[in-house]
Amino acid sequence: MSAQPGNYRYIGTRRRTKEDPRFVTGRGHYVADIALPGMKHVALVTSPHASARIKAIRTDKALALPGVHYALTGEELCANVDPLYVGVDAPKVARYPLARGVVRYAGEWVVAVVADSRALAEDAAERIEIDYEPTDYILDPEKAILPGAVLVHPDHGSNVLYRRTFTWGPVEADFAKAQHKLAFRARWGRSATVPIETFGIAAQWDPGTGLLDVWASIQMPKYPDQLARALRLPGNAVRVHFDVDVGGSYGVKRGIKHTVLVGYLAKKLGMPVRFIEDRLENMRGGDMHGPDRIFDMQVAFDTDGTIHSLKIRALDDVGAYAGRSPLQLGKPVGAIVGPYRITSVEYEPISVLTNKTAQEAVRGFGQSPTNYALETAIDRVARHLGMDRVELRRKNFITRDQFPYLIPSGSTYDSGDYHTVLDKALRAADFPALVAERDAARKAGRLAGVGIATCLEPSGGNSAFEPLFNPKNETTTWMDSCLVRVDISGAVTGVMNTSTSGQGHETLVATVLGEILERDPDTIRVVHADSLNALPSNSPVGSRMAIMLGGAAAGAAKKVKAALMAIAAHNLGVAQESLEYRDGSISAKGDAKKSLSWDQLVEIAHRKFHKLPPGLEPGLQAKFVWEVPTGGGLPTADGRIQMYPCYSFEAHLVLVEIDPATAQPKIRRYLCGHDCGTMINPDIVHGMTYGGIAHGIGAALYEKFAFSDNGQLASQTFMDYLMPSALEVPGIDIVDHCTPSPLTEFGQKGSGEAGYLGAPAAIASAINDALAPLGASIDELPMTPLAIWTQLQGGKTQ
Amino acid sequence: MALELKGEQALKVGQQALWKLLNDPDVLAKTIPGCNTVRALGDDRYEMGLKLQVANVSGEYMGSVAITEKQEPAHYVLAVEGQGSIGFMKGSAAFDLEPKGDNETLLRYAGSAEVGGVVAGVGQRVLSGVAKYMVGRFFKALEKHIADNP
Amino acid sequence: MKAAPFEYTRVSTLAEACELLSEHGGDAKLIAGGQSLVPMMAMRLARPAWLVDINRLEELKHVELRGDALVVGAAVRQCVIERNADAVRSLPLMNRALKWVGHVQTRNRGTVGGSVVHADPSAEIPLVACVLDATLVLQDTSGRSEVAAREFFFAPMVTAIAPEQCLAEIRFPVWDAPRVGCSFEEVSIRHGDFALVSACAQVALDADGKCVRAALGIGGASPFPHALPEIGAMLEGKVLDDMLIEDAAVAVAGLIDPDGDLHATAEYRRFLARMLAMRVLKAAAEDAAGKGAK
Amino acid sequence: MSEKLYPVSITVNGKAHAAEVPSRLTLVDFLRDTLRLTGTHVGCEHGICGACSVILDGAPVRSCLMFAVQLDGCSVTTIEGLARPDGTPSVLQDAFCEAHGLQCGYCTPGMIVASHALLESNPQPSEAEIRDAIGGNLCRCTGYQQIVDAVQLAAGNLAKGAK
Repeated sequence: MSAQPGNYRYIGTRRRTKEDPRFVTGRGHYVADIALPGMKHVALVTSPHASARIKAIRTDKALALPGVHYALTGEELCANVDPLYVGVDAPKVARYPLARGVVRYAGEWVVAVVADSRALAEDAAERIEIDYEPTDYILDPEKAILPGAVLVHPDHGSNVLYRRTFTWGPVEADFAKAQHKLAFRARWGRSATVPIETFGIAAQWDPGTGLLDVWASIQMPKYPDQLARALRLPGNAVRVHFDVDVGGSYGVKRGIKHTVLVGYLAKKLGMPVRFIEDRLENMRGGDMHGPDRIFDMQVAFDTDGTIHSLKIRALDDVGAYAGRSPLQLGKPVGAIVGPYRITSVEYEPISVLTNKTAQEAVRGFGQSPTNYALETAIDRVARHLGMDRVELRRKNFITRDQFPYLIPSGSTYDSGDYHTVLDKALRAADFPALVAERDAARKAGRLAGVGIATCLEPSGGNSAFEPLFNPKNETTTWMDSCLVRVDISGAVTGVMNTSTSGQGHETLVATVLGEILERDPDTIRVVHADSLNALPSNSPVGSRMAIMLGGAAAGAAKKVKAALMAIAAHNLGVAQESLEYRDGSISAKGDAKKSLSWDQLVEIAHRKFHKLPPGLEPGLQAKFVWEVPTGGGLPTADGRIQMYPCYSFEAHLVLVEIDPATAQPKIRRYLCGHDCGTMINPDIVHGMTYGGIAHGIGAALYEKFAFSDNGQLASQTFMDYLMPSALEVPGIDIVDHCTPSPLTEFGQKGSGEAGYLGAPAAIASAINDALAPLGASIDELPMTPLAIWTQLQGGKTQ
Repeated sequence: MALELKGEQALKVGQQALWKLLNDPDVLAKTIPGCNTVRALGDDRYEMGLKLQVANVSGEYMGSVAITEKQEPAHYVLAVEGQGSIGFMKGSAAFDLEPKGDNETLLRYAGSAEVGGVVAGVGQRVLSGVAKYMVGRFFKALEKHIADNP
Repeated sequence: MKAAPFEYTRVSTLAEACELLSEHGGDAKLIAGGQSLVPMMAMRLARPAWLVDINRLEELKHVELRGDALVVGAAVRQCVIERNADAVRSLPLMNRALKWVGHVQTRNRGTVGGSVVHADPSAEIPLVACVLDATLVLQDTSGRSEVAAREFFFAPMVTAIAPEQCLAEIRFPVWDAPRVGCSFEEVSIRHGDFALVSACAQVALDADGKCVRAALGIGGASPFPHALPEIGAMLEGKVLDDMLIEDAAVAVAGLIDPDGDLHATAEYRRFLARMLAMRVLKAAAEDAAGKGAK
Repeated sequence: MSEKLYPVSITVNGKAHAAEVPSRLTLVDFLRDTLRLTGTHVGCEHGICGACSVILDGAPVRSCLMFAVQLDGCSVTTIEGLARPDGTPSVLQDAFCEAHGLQCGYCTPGMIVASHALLESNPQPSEAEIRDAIGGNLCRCTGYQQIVDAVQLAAGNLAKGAK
């Protein structure tokens, strides 16, 4: 099978993107570039305490400064807006943009100041006086679930936001009959994607029309709806502009609390108001921290390497409030056995509140931590049995002929060829040479390790974790849509209905429309509708846009094409079956003289009603709304559900060396075999995969939101929150493979989370392989030089 | 950020005299780095104004000091709390005064402090070095006071 | 993250700068490259009422060999000293240190003097100044005074400079010997970050390969850049064989006073200091020995 | 307490701009808010991420780490000034498009400024030299690979005489 099957003209070919030219010349249009006439600026006063009662707030000194317009407290805001939407059923864990009466983490927003400039707003913020009475706090998630623990939200009665034990298949029987069992703990440290652009929002209220216009750096499903509800406005009183370029998101640009705050201020003050988080606000109170998990893993397997069953307990420290975050324990249900034939699983997700910054969605929505735990389990089984890690994986992989493959938790994997992708990767990396290089380094007295990870990227974003984790939520519709318009000049415009944060959606839509309509994608324009003009969308989450927006664009283009065929058939007097569509022109098969050009067809559609077939609408446009393939069902009573439609696969191979004198790791070689079905634009897919790997390198080795013993976020700046630069990320090789998905138009699967879903596991595997000759291992990310050194000293981490 | 401070300092002054010095608001005002006011509130509690100018970091703090567990002239515990625009500080330290020959006293201290706010979030790397330095400056000032007021 | 308001004066002479400092005392602050000061101002940790800009003072931009020293004006940019032929030839240790200083963009703006007076205990330039026993020349309205680099640094960002003083120049002693070698190494989590620990050494060998002079220092593992003349004394007059170097490295670990932070414990820093001391001494000795072979 | 304003004249992309600014206005805020040249981006405001890189008197610097008032009489080139006079991409900018050396575009102006300065001083850089030159610019999208590819492509095109 080739890297790219299918006979496509534009799809899968290397083509420049539509977006790049504006960005390379500095003509991107980000939220911070928006300057509305008379716009005011917000700065925040945040809590210095992890937990405290607010006894008094005095704003008079701040308001006395010239150019300062308002100081908003939680008392006022909370009385006038509704709580933000919470993903699980926990009504007593109310979350508002500003604290009311109580602060629950250091960095929580307490007062918002509005002034003529951001600098003045900061001057004023310094003059706000707040009396706090510090109260007890809880930081350790394991202690937080014990009886008698300090409660982050006393009204909720517990620090547990969500907890359930799922049993899928004969877990106890499998464990009883297995020849071996092992148990271990693996910990995923709190990190996030930390885009270089912080979250920003500008809002303007027009009392004449009763319309709130919003420009935001947003990647968030149902954002306009959530915003309108919290502000107690009808949905059609909010207009979100999706044509704002978003400077990176990868899940975290949710910003509901920011928007409710700024929307309220804009409406209340009757002035355009803008809030662009500064980096400190972003790091401590932007509520964009990612999963922070302790996995307690048990594996049951036989001497020949057959893995039968898993018990997974995942304790996730979500911080002080619930947003979408508890649901990040839900997505992994859809790929809970990874690429392996494991017949039964017990899964106990526990979502725990602590006095820390709240968690939000991060690239992969909880899948990458789970993959890290799964792959660590595979490596441990191999080590336990003295078996080759590659062989063990090959032995347990689902085979090509077993698809579609139903896993114990109720999801069916669409397609895959894991053996071939791994083999291609091993060949491309010259795996024996890689191992020889490792061994030579070891012989020379250095520490070196080879890492392997073979992981899945569930894609297509159907958000079925919502009904799974919240029985009151019966949402089963996760559509996306596209409108295609051929104007009177014959030019094609695609309308998409959400914002973009670097994924190249304009290129995606243009390529798909061009492919089906056989028009040059470079001539096709793609625009982002605002929320009042938009068709329904669920935004680019869950690696869904190639599948969902791509599918919607294809569907709309096909409708346009069908209209053209109908016009041609009517005017040429030839049955549609006897017509041939080529490059937008339509002619009778075998009779080139009977032909209508694109321009002629368009002209008929727009101007010549008398030539239109009866019943066809004049003009030439079509919309298509597509539901997630396989979407639509509610979970079974035991929590089985089809989570995502398509499953991409990645096989990572890494060579890492550790300097024994300094404990510094260095990645010597990185290769990733990748199968996301048909690639619409290979450069975009490769770019996201490289970026995902770099992000994974950060999570594995460098990045951590570390809290001190008194609940202070100690890594608030880029001096302490360490994202890898070009000097830490090595050159990366990607080997493509294509197993098309049977569920999508072109066989495409998702790739927006590619690389990140396997890189942390692969690097952890390599580090632990390097430490193995010493009998040491690390089961916590990030694997910092300090953690490695501690192992080299024969100690335990922590 | 939690800071741990521990150490000992020999001072050329008798135990009883040192006890007096350490409980004298005027002496504390002169010896605590950056301290510009100390006002007794009674019950061994004081209100203190601090203007810190350590290196490039400057900030004004208002705080309170309380002395507890007094065992004159050998032991007491000092609790300090302060709040300013760049954060807060809260800590306590136990002091033990041990006579050491004639007219010399060994002062042992062991304490910890919590720091919060901007300083804690951005300055974790240097806080403990700066704190040690401040303790050193306090002792230098105390030694000077002792030398100047025999 | 916007600085608190301040008054600004760009001075045209050093004397003018000193007058302003004298007038405003601790409320005024000099700005040269600003690479350390401006972030602190943005976070409002530093809030000078008056900013005195010395960026354009040509009298602080000299780099010249004077006697047995390379004299570097305080406002010489790091990228300038990095490429200056005299500096590269006579002060190779500085050149090696600069490879570890920040990134291209910060070295283009940051100054040698700015790094010294900012006094980060992990910073490379202050460490070089201490190891080479440089002399800092300070100026105020009453004239110039000198202070040894080794007595200048007290604690993180705390130095002997008075609020009314300006660092005018730094005199780095040049070792006038045929076989001088040096090395600078550091461990930071990412390149360009603050060093967890850094180490540098300079040694001079005689014709027989015996060490006639040695200097070593450790950064990031004490509250100030830590020159360790004790180690020099231990090495001088001896052949720098592996055993001696290992002994010296063990001695280094006993002399420093590291603190722990988010990224490294005191114990790890002590270990790194020992390892890096060993590395730089070996590398410096090899560097020096190589010069004899020519 | 209205803020004191300081007159400055700064040449940006070859054009002199006179303005009155508060002393605390950083260069990046001056470019973005006063001149409305929004191609230069704010990422961290503490000198780490490199998104605000501009060329000052020929050398790349971080524009968040200097105040506009300091630059009276200086000459600054921003991303907008690197394009051809008609606004179309330069050889380097074109190479970023060809190699898709970007995704969200936010770090991109800083990356291009750093790479431009590199190629000015070192027209045929090695991969290591490219990585060193952009080592002070953080990117969260690309993993740097296609950025390195783009700079190498540009160097090759420039060597072949592309203008």
